[in-house]
Amino acid sequence: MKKIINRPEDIVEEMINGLVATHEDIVHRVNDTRVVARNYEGKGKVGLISGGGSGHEPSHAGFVGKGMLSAAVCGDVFTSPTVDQVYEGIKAADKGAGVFLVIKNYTGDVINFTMAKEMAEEMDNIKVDFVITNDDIAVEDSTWTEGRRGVAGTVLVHKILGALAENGASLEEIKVEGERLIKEMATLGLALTPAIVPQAGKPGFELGEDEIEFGLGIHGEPGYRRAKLQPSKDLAKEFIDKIVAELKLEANEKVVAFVNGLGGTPLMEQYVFMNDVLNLLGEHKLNVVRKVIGNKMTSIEMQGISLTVLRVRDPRWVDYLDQEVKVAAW
Amino acid sequence: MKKIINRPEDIVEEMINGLVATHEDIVHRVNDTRVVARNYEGKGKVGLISGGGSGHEPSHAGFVGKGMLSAAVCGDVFTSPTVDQVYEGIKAADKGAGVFLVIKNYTGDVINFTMAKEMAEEMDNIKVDFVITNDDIAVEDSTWTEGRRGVAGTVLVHKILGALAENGASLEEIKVEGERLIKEMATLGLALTPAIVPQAGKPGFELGEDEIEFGLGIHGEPGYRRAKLQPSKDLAKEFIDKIVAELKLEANEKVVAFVNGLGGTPLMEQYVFMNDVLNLLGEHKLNVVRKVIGNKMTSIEMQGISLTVLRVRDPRWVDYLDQEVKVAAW
Amino acid sequence: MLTPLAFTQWFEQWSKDIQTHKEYMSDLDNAIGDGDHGFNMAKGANAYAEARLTKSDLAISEECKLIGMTLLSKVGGASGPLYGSAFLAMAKMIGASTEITQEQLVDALQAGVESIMLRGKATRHEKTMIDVWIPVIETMRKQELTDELVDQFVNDTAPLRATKGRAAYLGDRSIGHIDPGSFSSGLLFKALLRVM
Amino acid sequence: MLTPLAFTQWFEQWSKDIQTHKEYMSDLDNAIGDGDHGFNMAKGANAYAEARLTKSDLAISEECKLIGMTLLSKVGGASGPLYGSAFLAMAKMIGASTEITQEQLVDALQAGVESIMLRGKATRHEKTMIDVWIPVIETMRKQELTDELVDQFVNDTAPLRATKGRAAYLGDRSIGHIDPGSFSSGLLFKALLRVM
Ligand SMILES: Nc1ncnc2c1ncn2[C@@H]1O[C@H](COP(=O)(O)OP(=O)(O)O)[C@@H](O)[C@H]1O
Ligand SMILES: Nc1ncnc2c1ncn2[C@@H]1O[C@H](COP(=O)(O)OP(=O)(O)O)[C@@H](O)[C@H]1O
Ligand SMILES: [Mg+2]
Ligand SMILES: [Mg+2]
Ligand SMILES: [Mg+2]
Ligand SMILES: [Mg+2]
Repeated sequence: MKKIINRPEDIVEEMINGLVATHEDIVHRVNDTRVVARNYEGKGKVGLISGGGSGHEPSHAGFVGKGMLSAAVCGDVFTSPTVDQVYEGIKAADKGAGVFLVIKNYTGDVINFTMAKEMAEEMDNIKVDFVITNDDIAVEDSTWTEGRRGVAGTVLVHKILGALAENGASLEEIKVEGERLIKEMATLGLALTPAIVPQAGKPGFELGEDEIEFGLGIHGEPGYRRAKLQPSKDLAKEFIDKIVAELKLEANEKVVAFVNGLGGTPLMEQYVFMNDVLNLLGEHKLNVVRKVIGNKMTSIEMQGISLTVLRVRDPRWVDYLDQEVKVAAW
Repeated sequence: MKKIINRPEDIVEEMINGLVATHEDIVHRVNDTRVVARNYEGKGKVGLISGGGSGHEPSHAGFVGKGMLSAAVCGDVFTSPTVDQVYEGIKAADKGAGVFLVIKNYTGDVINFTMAKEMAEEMDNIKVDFVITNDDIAVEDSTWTEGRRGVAGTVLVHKILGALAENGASLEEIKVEGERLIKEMATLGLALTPAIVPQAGKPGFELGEDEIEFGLGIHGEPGYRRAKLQPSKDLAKEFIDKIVAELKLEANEKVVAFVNGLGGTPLMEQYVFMNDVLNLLGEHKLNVVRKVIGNKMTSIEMQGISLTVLRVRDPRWVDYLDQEVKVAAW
Repeated sequence: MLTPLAFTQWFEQWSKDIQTHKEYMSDLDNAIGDGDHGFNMAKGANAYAEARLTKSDLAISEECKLIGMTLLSKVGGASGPLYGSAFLAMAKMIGASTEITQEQLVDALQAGVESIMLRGKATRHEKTMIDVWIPVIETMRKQELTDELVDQFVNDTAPLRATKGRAAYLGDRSIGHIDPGSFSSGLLFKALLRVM
Repeated sequence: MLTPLAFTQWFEQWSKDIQTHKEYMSDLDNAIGDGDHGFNMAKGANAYAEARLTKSDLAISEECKLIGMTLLSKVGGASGPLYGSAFLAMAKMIGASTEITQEQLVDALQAGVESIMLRGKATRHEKTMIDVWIPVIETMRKQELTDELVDQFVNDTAPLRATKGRAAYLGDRSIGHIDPGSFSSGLLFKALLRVM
């Protein structure tokens, strides 16, 4: 394992300290917690909270700030934060209008966030509601199982709900919009190399010299198929065919295309992939009204990429995407 | 070689197309050239141009836009752009007040950029001036040799001179400020893994499982020392001791600290490293007035990091760093 | 009758066994999850040992509450709050009792597993720790629990197809692997057998 | 006397030889530079071959100008503009002449290397292509140039310590490696010997 770190067990602490020192104009750390909160929060505004395991930087703390999140709760690497840390986050974000949680669909996240919600409601009378993102269509959806994983699409949820909250929307309005949003997005990812969790010290899985894995999750959870490395065009086509079918996208519909780097894949490749994505979406006669690119929801140093497509059901979603923010990483 | 690309020979073309499509609100491609130029450019404003080999994304095109560069000229991967492409860039950026070139100190870049300058002066009567950045103190400086390489510090030059240009400074003023700036900055980098130039298909050098190289350039040029992997603290100390000595920094001086990821190193590690950097600069009693972090001057997928320190000789430099921009990647 | 001391010994024994098997449990989790179960539980076990140092003369329910709160507040992931809520439910059920019978203990464990099922929205045969807790409780009621049976319940999770937890994303490929949470629950119940 | 045809053949031969040795030249560059010299030159050679297709009946200076402009506008890096400016300087020196003597050729080459030295701010013994051009020109003046001598000049760059170009960053570690640009210049002059 080659990493620029000190002791693996200190990585999250030191990362948070580095992060809040770097972006001290935007965020601070809530004392004695794993919570990164924004410096200025409007009175009477709904607090918006996200979080999860660390190792997805800039998610989630990089999206804390005016126009996006009120606070992010940082768990250990790839491990959901604990109930009491989420509870601290809720308390920090509450300005009287309630707190809204954006939870990625993983057992740990769902349990810890919802237990924290109950605590805040019972002990502090804070109104809390949430949405559970589940945009990863690599895994079949079913009400009998865990359902789909929440991955990069979550970042678009942060941006759009963040704008809404900034503009003074109520907890109920945010809930409604959140539920609408998650139905209109789909993501697929692929990996070229595995990530190494610092405490484990070895890769979570192995891939041959010319092998890739389609549908891999952001914690190295296995995907739907291993295959030989292929040209970017073909990778893009595999994803777009599946996403277009899943969302039942039709000609002339407006969409947002979001190419996300998993951490080790350079921007150069992301732009090449985006070029193919846009060509193919064009062939489907889809109207790509906004493009988002970069390492936003990463998986430590994993080489790989994901594609998220959001159908623009509501033209205001584009305005919310465009709305100015002051965060480290949008 | 595992990369998300199509044919290696098309990578730069496709990357540029992906880039201008993604950021169409900010930049466009000048027809039939390798020039990415900003959409809106003030009349009578000095044009600011940078560029070089590709593979350093988001440098340089990601810094084109209001408040920073007027245009970026994209060479092949790790290869300086040709004279005529730089010349096209100069013509695109000229709005009557002259054009200023930020050149990184490499033989190829210097020759191609200065020949293009001569062409523009002779054939189009455009006033052109330039600065040659040489912040990499890994290589000994000497007027008899190539001197030092231009690396990540160049991004700070773009930001500060970009603000100056945006505020209406003259070509002469920008030249003066550029020359002052490059004297006050020093950079050191290190690599954990090599980069693979797509056309070469194999790494430019090899490093053992637990080996790192200090002082490596952004094109995989050899550094000053190979060593065993060390804790982040120790890496930071090695760099800071050298930089403090080189710049002769003294207690209570104001500095900017810029931790740059080389492409394959996740933000998590960059924050850990920044945490160590800030602690050590604190021990030197230096006043770190601004911190910059992220993958800004990369070396394709290389894992590694660089540290740039800029002494704030002029308080306005901080204002220029803070000044708002509309670019893809600042 | 189980005394407070038995509970202390139980949890201390479990903590030690978790440390011993932490790499193995993470390897199990690597195969069908994200490879952290051993580290998660070890972190919890450490935190419990530390928290225990500053306490003395705890009643049974306080002992359960201590380990429950520790797991809840230090472990994270899925296992932390699930184990945490199980021990808190047990504490509630045991209440002020200074000593409890084996029957009362089984009732408390039943309350614990119900809390896990509620929080995890899971039932039996979904390849989770529940698949150890339920048969263990059934067998304990008949006073027939042995180490061998615990191991068998743990191993019986291997042929199951996961429908809850991270392993569910593997679908059929989860078959053939032991569920890591079931293994750590197996350690819990074998530790219990040693103090009973 | 050298005819325009000889120049065409010269550059075509060089282009072919560059293609043949492109991997080797990139390997040389890998050792002490950034590993692209072969690819850079091959790109230029291809572009020249293509540009040549659409032209016919070029005068000598036009031929030099064509290859010079092509290298200048297609190759980039250090070698593109250096070679480019050398050929443009040669074109200028040769002017309207329809045929030139070997002496005139040597004068043109001299103008070429001076342009390289000006652009590259380099002199002899800095481990660059100049270290092949200068001795080649000296030997040609004496009409003593052979393939073997060209190879020797190329190999003589190996013991030098680079003070210009990317290899300069290696300092002493550049010693012992052949300079890639010197190798491509060696190909240039060996191709010239074949058409003279
Ligand atoms: N929904 C659930 N209900 C009950 N137990 C579960 C559930 N999800 C996961 N588990 C248990 O938790 C274990 C995984 O714990 P751990 O690896 O620590 O957390 P995470 O899955 O968040 O990484 C699984 O092996 C399983 O026994
Ligand atoms: N300043 C210079 N003067 C003369 N020749 C030079 C100079 N710098 C480099 N060269 C020549 O250029 C060659 C490298 O060319 P190439 O690899 O194509 O460009 P780059 O160094 O930009 O990658 C060197 O081997 C050397 O012969
Ligand atoms: Mg986990
Ligand atoms: Mg080069
Ligand atoms: Mg796990
Ligand atoms: Mg080279």
